[in-house]
Amino acid sequence: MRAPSSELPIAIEGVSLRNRDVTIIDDISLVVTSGPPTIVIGPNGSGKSTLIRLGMGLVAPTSGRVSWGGRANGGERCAMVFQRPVMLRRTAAANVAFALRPGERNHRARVAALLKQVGLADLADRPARLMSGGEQQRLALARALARDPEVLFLDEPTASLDPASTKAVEDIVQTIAAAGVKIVMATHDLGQARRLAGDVVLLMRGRVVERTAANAFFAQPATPEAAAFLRGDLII
Amino acid sequence: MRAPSSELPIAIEGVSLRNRDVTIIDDISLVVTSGPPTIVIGPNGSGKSTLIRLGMGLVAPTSGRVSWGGRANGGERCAMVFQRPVMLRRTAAANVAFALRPGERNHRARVAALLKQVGLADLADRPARLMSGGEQQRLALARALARDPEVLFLDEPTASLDPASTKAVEDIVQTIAAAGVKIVMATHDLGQARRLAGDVVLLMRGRVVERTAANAFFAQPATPEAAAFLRGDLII
Amino acid sequence: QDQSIVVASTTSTQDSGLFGHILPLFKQKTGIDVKVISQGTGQALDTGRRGDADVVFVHAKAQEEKFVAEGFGVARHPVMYNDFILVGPKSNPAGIKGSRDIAAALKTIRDKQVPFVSRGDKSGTHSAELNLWKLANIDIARDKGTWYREIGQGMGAALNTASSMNGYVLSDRGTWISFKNPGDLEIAVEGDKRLFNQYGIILVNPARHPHVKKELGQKFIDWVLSPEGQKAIADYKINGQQLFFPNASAQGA
Amino acid sequence: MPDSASALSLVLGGDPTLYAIVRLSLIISLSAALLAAILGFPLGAYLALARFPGRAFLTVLVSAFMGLPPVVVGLAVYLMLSRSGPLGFLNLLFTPPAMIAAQTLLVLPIVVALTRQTVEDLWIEYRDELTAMRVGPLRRVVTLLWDARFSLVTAFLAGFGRAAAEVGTVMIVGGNIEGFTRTMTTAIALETSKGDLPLAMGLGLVLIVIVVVVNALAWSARRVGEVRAG
Amino acid sequence: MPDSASALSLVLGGDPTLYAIVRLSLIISLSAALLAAILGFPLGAYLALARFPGRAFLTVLVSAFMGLPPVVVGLAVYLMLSRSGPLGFLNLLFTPPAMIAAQTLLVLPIVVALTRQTVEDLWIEYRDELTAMRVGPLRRVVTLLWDARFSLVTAFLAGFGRAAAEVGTVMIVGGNIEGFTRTMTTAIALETSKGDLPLAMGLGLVLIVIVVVVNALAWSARRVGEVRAG
Ligand SMILES: Nc1ncnc2c1ncn2[C@@H]1O[C@H](COP(=O)(O)OP(=O)(O)OP(=O)(O)O)[C@@H](O)[C@H]1O
Ligand SMILES: Nc1ncnc2c1ncn2[C@@H]1O[C@H](COP(=O)(O)OP(=O)(O)OP(=O)(O)O)[C@@H](O)[C@H]1O
Ligand SMILES: [Mg+2]
Ligand SMILES: [Mg+2]
Repeated sequence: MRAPSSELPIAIEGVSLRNRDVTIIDDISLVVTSGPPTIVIGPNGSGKSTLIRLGMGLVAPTSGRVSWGGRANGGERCAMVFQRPVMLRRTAAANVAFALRPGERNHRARVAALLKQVGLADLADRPARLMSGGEQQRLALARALARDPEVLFLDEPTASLDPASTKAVEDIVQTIAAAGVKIVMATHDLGQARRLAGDVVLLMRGRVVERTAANAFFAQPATPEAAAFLRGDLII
Repeated sequence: MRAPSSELPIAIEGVSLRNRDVTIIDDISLVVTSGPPTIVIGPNGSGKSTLIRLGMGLVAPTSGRVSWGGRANGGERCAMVFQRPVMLRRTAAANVAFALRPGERNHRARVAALLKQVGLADLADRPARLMSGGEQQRLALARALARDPEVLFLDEPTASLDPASTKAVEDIVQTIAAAGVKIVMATHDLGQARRLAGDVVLLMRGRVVERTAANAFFAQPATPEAAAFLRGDLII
Repeated sequence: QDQSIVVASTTSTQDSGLFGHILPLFKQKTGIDVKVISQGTGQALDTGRRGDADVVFVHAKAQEEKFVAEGFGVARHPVMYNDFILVGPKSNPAGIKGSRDIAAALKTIRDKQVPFVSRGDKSGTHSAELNLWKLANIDIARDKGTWYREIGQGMGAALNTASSMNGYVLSDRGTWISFKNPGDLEIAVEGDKRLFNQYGIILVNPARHPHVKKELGQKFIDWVLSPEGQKAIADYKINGQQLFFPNASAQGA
Repeated sequence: MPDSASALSLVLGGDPTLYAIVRLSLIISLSAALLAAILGFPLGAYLALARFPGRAFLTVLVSAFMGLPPVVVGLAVYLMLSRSGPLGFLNLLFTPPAMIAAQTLLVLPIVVALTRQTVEDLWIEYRDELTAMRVGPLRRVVTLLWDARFSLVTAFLAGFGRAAAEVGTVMIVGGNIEGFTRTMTTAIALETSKGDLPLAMGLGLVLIVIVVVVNALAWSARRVGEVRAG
Repeated sequence: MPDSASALSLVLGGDPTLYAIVRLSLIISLSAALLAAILGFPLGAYLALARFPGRAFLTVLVSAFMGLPPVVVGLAVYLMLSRSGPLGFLNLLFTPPAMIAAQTLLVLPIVVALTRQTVEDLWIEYRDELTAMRVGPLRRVVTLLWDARFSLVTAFLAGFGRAAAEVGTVMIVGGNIEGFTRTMTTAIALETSKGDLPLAMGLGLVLIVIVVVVNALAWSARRVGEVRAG
């Protein structure tokens, strides 16, 4: 059963986030609408994870506002894979089952299907906290998919994955994006960004430096910072 | 002051590691000697992290034995960057200072130099646990370097780094390797493996599938599994 | 030099407030601090036996004489007496109000199985109670039922318990007069001379425990037994009622 | 309670009076600790998770109430249950249920405060994930309690220890009535006031052995659970 | 202690006797809790970290000793310090130092057991890093205690609460001597046995207020520390 109200557009309006003297997010305005994946790139510490957490409603901005489909309290149908996912102290299968909507039918079949989708079918009964880094990251993806989200935030979801798994996850992303799920994804893999992006957001020092359609961005970055970043120059 | 006895060679002899019915490492024999970096590659869950933990002496094998320079209790001069580094509840600088040998001279200067080396000079006073994923990973590297190790184990140390930082870390690795530090590094980035490797260990399902000099490995993998892995085919 | 002695005494003397009245007078005269430990009678004698007190001040004549006979005390001196009273509910469930015959009253209580609270702690008061049952020709060990509650606590707790159970309890008059939670209780039986309660004072034997402060302790005993000390005891009153009756000079007390 | 000083023979001899007292002590302190756990685990977890005005104050209060004097708790319950008190009609004074109730009150803040701390430490780790999964308040409490269950054994045992050891509330509310509300601790206090210190110490050792056995059982259960959970 | 029933006026009126008793109570329970923390934090951390034969047994024992009956601890210390006991020559019986020592013994297992649990939970997170850094046993203990310091406030407060509230050990070892070893809890017990329940309750409330104040101070200190640590 779908909730009647959509989470989109997610509107981030004049948002800043400060912790004492550190400005983490510096007056960002950004609207996320339905469509192909939005890819967030930028150097370490530029604020990608923080921006995603703001978009999920996990932190409240120090100033500015965030809204989901026009509502100040939304994000019910958003899901997320964290950069460092935390596994509950249970088996892989139980972690996925935990994320399913309560009362969902075919509980066990769905858990099995989700584990299979991320290539963990054989590890269903393994305590999640004992799993390898890459296994945990994939389990976190299965958990997020279990929530059947309208918007899916992915924070470097393939950072610990082997090449084949990375490819598999990219396929999943493309499939669900085609099925209408809005993807917002941070990554350091520029090849991956190129392969998946509908549009690109480049963050630096907590600010949006550039936001353009993917083709335009990779063909001809508008700012010198973007060009330098794409070249892989040290810019921090 | 250097300890008189060397940690090398690290000899892993007929080592298996099992947890109840799961075989994590399956009868591996491997000798790590001084020389250019040894790169460990393999799919998620193949046992890379576990192998490194065995080499650090963090886990005892279920069968077989591990020795450092011939001693069963060694590894004093080994250091490590974990796949998911844990930050102490202190500032970045204090985390590095913690890892310095007690009684080290020029304490503060060394901390500053190490932070600068990993590009965190500006964040010295930030509580380490609030730092971004990539920042934490670089801080963990600084902490490992602070121990001035003879052998340095790196478990996917650039997984969360932006392209420029990845390049910087690769440079550090090459510099210290040239200075005589033995590097053992797990990575999923095959380009990186190519750039850094002296020799390559390919793990699958807890076994060593191939161990060869880097040139040979990338030019002509000896096994079909290695070839498939290099192509990025799903093989789990 | 440390001008203080330790006196092991019973809860009844402490709870009645007697020490609060006489000790300042003694201190004023001699400069000696008296540290009172109030314990059950058995425990107080045990404290003396171990040499942890200099003076023992209790009310259980037989046990006191045994204490001296075994060489733990120098000599036992009678100090004062008060009397026991039988306290019970105003509603007079046993119909014994105003009686002066404690044995008959106890018999009635036993026959009607009216709640009765016993200290049950081997204290002086408890020993006196057991004696009274014997005088009434009752084998309480055999006859006790749910009506007979042995609570193993001090006098105050026994009164508190009787007050909330609406039962009878044997109390010393001093504690009763100073007791602040009488509830529906009042005196049911008093004035029987079998309800006599004698206090004695003993110096712990320095031959047994050389560290005992025998001079200071003896000074305290001498003062308590002196006309001045005896007057101080007689002067202690609550609501105009005298609690203790000095009788240091009485023979055989 | 026999009045002999032969504590050892009494303790070892399986005296039926002693057995009854041990039984009552165990029933009362285990019941109180269990009740306090049933109430205190969710309350402690709620206090760790919820954000409401006055939460800091409540946290301090609960932590302070770990220092509730048993005698005061006993008196408060006593005044409630006494004939002239508001609950006097229940006729519960000087009965085991009253003792259980009073001890539950005494132990509850301990369980709540320790649970709060344990759950809060885990919550720091779980907060983002559970919030991102939009897990509701009730389910958060359940999830955190379940995942912290092995650490919470210590909170339970702290509560049980307090209940088993304390004498103030059971003495006042129970009255130390022989054969009815006399527990190990009140018996020990009684023997002490009789001056029979060897017997008191002997009973004390019996009590300690009992508490050790309960703790060993709880730890074994925890161990089994941990092994099964992997 | 004035014997009037006007508990309120006594409590509010800043009675000097009351003040002295409050002061002694605070000194004794704070000293005991501090001593127990100084000894118990490292012991608890050691117990969490070290692996040695009998560790499981010791863990159970410490956890069980949270249930040491105060009267038994009091008696044990009493028998040690008694003139006829091995430490009688110290002449400490019925003095505040003896009360502090006895309470420290009582509270120590609580602090050790709770510290053990807290440090063990943190150790699970830190184990690999600290082992990889070849941090020696002593430094591990220091590091874990330091990094768990905010959570350990609860362990300290649990110990303080027990010390402030208990009456058994201070009564037996201190003797409840007026103006010398009378504490809040022994005064409450005395007033209860005198039947002056309102005064006993009033003193109880004073004690609770004091404990709340100490807790509020500890929590504020913790809060300040947390903010400074970021
Ligand atoms: N609570 C906080 N207090 C102070 N500084 C913070 C806090 N949270 C984050 N920061 C800082 O804000 C910056 C942005 O952090 P964020 O995690 O969003 O970066 P990121 O773009 O995701 O980096 P990475 O690529 O390394 O994951 C970092 O420099 C980090 O140290
Ligand atoms: N204690 C354990 N009990 C059971 N299984 C374990 C345990 N530790 C690791 N494993 C399993 O052993 C396998 C190897 O784990 P390891 O972390 O070494 O993999 P890895 O090669 O580092 O993977 P990744 O690339 O994802 O980091 C994984 O499948 C993991 O689930
Ligand atoms: Mg990030
Ligand atoms: Mg790994």
